[in-house]
Amino acid sequence: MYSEKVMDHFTNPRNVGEIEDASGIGEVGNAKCGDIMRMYLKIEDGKIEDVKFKTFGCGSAIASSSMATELIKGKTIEEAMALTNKAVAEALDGLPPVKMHCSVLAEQAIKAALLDYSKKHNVVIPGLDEFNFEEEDHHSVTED
Amino acid sequence: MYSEKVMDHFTNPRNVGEIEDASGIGEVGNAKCGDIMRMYLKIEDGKIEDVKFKTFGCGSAIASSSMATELIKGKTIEEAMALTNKAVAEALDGLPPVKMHCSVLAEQAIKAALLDYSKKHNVVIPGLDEFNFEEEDHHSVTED
Amino acid sequence: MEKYIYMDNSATTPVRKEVLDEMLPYFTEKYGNPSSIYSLGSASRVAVEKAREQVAKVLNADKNEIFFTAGGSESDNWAIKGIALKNKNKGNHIITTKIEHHAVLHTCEYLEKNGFEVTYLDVDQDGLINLDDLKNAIKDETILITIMFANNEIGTIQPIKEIGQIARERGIYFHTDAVQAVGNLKIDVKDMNIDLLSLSGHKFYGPKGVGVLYIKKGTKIDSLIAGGAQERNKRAGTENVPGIVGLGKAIELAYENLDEKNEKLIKLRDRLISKIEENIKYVRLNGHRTNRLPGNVNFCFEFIEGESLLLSLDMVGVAASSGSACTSGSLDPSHVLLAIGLPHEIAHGSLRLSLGIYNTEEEVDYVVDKLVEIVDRLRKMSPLYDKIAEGK
Amino acid sequence: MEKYIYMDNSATTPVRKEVLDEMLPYFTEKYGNPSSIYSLGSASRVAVEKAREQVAKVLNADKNEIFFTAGGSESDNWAIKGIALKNKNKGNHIITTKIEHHAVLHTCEYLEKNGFEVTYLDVDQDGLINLDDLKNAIKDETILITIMFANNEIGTIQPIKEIGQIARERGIYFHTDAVQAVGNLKIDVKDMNIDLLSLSGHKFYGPKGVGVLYIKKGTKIDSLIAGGAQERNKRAGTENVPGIVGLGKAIELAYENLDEKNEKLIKLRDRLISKIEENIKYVRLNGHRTNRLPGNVNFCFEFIEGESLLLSLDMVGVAASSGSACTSGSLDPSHVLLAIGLPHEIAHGSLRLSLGIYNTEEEVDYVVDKLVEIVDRLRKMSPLYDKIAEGK
Ligand SMILES: Cc1ncc(COP(=O)(O)O)c(C=O)c1O
Ligand SMILES: Cc1ncc(COP(=O)(O)O)c(C=O)c1O
Repeated sequence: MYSEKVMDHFTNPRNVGEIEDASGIGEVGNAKCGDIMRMYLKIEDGKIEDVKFKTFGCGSAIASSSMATELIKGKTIEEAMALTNKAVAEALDGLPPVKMHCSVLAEQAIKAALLDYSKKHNVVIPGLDEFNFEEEDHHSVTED
Repeated sequence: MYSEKVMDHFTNPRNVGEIEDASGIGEVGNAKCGDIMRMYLKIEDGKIEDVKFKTFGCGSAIASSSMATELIKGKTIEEAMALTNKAVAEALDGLPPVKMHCSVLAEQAIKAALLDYSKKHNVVIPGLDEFNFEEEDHHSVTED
Repeated sequence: MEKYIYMDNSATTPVRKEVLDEMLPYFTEKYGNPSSIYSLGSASRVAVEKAREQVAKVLNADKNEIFFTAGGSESDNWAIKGIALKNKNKGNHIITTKIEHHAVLHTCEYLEKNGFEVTYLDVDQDGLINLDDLKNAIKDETILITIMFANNEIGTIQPIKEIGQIARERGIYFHTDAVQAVGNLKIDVKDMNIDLLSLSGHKFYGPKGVGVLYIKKGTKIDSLIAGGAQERNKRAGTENVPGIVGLGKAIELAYENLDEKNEKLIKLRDRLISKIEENIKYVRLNGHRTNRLPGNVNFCFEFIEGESLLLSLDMVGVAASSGSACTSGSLDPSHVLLAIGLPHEIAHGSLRLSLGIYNTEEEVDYVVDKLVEIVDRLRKMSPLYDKIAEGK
Repeated sequence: MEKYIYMDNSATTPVRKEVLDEMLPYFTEKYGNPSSIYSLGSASRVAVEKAREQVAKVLNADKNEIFFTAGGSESDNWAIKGIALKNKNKGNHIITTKIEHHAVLHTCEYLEKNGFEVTYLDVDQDGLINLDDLKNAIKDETILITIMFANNEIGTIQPIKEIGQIARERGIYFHTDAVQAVGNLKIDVKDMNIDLLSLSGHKFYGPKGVGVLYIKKGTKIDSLIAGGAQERNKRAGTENVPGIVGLGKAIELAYENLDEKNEKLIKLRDRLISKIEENIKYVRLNGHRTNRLPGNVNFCFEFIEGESLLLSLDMVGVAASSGSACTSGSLDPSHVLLAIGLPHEIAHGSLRLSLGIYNTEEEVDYVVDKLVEIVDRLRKMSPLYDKIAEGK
């Protein structure tokens, strides 16, 4: 069902935890739907110096969180903004169709954390305003 | 499906053939329904001295013919008249429900031959008049 | 009886050893439920998907168009009821033939009782439908044409590609019961314009109780068995993993060297046909002489009845059938033989010998020898024959 | 991973060796079609009838009331659609519960789209229906009550005999999905007033893809699969002979020393329950504490999600499930857990460990040890838990 990469990031998730004095924190999803991701960013000079996450969710939610943090760690804000859910899924060697929303959550969690940072620090991040945090209702996903 | 008795009478049918100068001949069934029985009787002094049959039909039709001839050979007309289809079936250790009509045919073939005899020789055989040669439509037999 | 000669391969076939070997681990070791996410479940999932690909490849279909069922009858019922009920807003008319298997006929009759109208096409003396009849039968309300690929009794093969084309042009779904064809004939659902196709594992040396319904992508169809999300939400029930694995392997094997095998089979078949015709009088070959299943031989022997023929053959170690196996408990003569125009009394005396990969020339010759004796014996017992024998 | 611990026996079970041994000859040697009249066919017929008797004996039914199907889902669909469609002139109302298997629920939903009305009874926090609710739900139009014997997720056993009595008194057909009960609980269809009962071979160490529908003599029901005259004209399709033979043997074995086996199983189950409750905080046992299937354990672990629990267990060699196996691809939490009143977020964190005849005390202890570690690890990762851990 899951790729080896997914299983690896699920079993040994990178960057689990919290950042005490985070520059920005974002939380998306809700427990009712079975997944919540919280992302902590430490940003210095427009660069993501550190990133941590906490996730309640299925295997692919945890793996997506882990992979997403790896993909933006040490990158610039612009680079982090450019991270798409597809890129997360691809880096994990793919996710089952019903689980694609997990990668969407990961993308959103990063953007939510960046939004928090931009508000707290009065920084304008291009592209953030357009971003739509309303995820399409993944409960209506059917296979055919 | 069939008892050993049925298979025995099918494989080695008794009294197959014709009687040249038969006292009475009876034929029942029709080819459309898949079975025809023709019964030849040689009657002397009110006794069935000889009996032969020819049958077009399934295994149980042939076995029923064979068994019926055995059961009346050497018997009196009254005894032959008393032979029921149930007795034929029982003597064969039973027939499958869908095949019971074969034993009915055998009973009828004997009675038809006796009727022929009674007409040709002007003998009154009690009970023959009441006998109904219209077989119930066995094509509507269903299992349940 | 020294040996047993099985010539009823259209009724069912033994499971090939290679097939059983593939199945075995899935009973006791790899028994996981394919819906389970742990490794034991995934192993079953992988096996089911491999079988799906094996079937798809043979039919030239996409693997997502292959749905596993419990056999040919379920596939037929599902196809016909599923299309009819889902598309009843578009129309209530179905076209089929008089010579379909009962799984199709009885399903159509059931729908007739429930507001649908069904046209049963005639066939000619060889068992072939007439394409003009088909065209003429189509109405605005026609939503489904269901015509079998090859007949189980007389072996006649229908012009499937042409039927499919007619259906496709008129936007009507086309289902074909290919239970007898799969394993024996080349099938290309795309080229032949087939929307739905039924097949059954036990007809080509796979296991009993497992089949397939091919459903072309985009086809609107109700489920017959609702429940869990198995088979892409279209056919519920824990997958019969060993059965599915066996069907996959069996269909793959069946299409290896198909031409070669068929060449051999057709030679055997034609040998059997000509030897019977040469050695026994008053016989009639049923079905088309050449356009028939490679292993199918079906004769009527006048003046005798089929069951007594079968019993007699069984006594000398030969397994054959009369009418179709499914109805051998029945007293009515085969609807197929009546449809090709045989009178009742002759239709009662039919014999089907269906050859398979294990049959040999020696067996064919033995069967003919025995048939000569048996037919002679039964005819001597028959009140219909003496008139003929006497030259009347 | 040294060993693999299978604790998902409610999803499916391995085929027992004794069962497979009985099945094997019917694949390759005794492969005859049971409808065929020759000896090879009769051998299959005899085997099928023997299995029918084995099933009848366990249920206290007559052998003519046992009909073989392709599994629990087909049996459920057949029972419900077959009764509804055949008796629609008498009424269009069906009563069921909110915690049925999807094979029942989706079939009921399908009928709702086609003119039937369905009442879905609530259950209490233990998963039990209320008999007064049932009585109150009955109307003049009620033709069928379908209530499961024991729940596949939480194991709760319904008061079947009382339900049957209510149905019988009102002249309403009573069907029970006993897929999880058969093999584990004593069942007497006569004493329990059951008119129709579904069971599935692979839940009690028999093969997948074969099941039974018990239909009380005289019950008016349409066929789901029409065609050949198999199963007394009620369920068409060449019989899955090896599967049927396997089911017969498996059910016979399951009811040998049932009390003894259950005593052992219940001891294991209760050990597992108490050890989890002793060693892990914030857990909730789902289902009735005592009136439950002997092998069923179902817990919610707060603050974590079920699938990640399953994956983690798989990594340490333990097979378990969350929700029902059939829906493990789904994103919605179990309808059963919602029906017993759990909020969505807790329902997402459920784990079912279903014990079977091969599980041991050592395995139970190992699983608890591993669970402690895994739950701890996942909770540390959970954004819901830190608030709790901080005492908020
Ligand atoms: C209660 C219940 N009903 C029905 C089914 C369906 O049975 P099957 O998967 O054999 O079709 C199952 C198991 O999957 C079940 O647990
Ligand atoms: C043409 C045809 N259709 C359907 C079937 C039914 O297949 P099954 O017996 O596998 O259900 C058969 C064989 O019995 C058949 O020959």
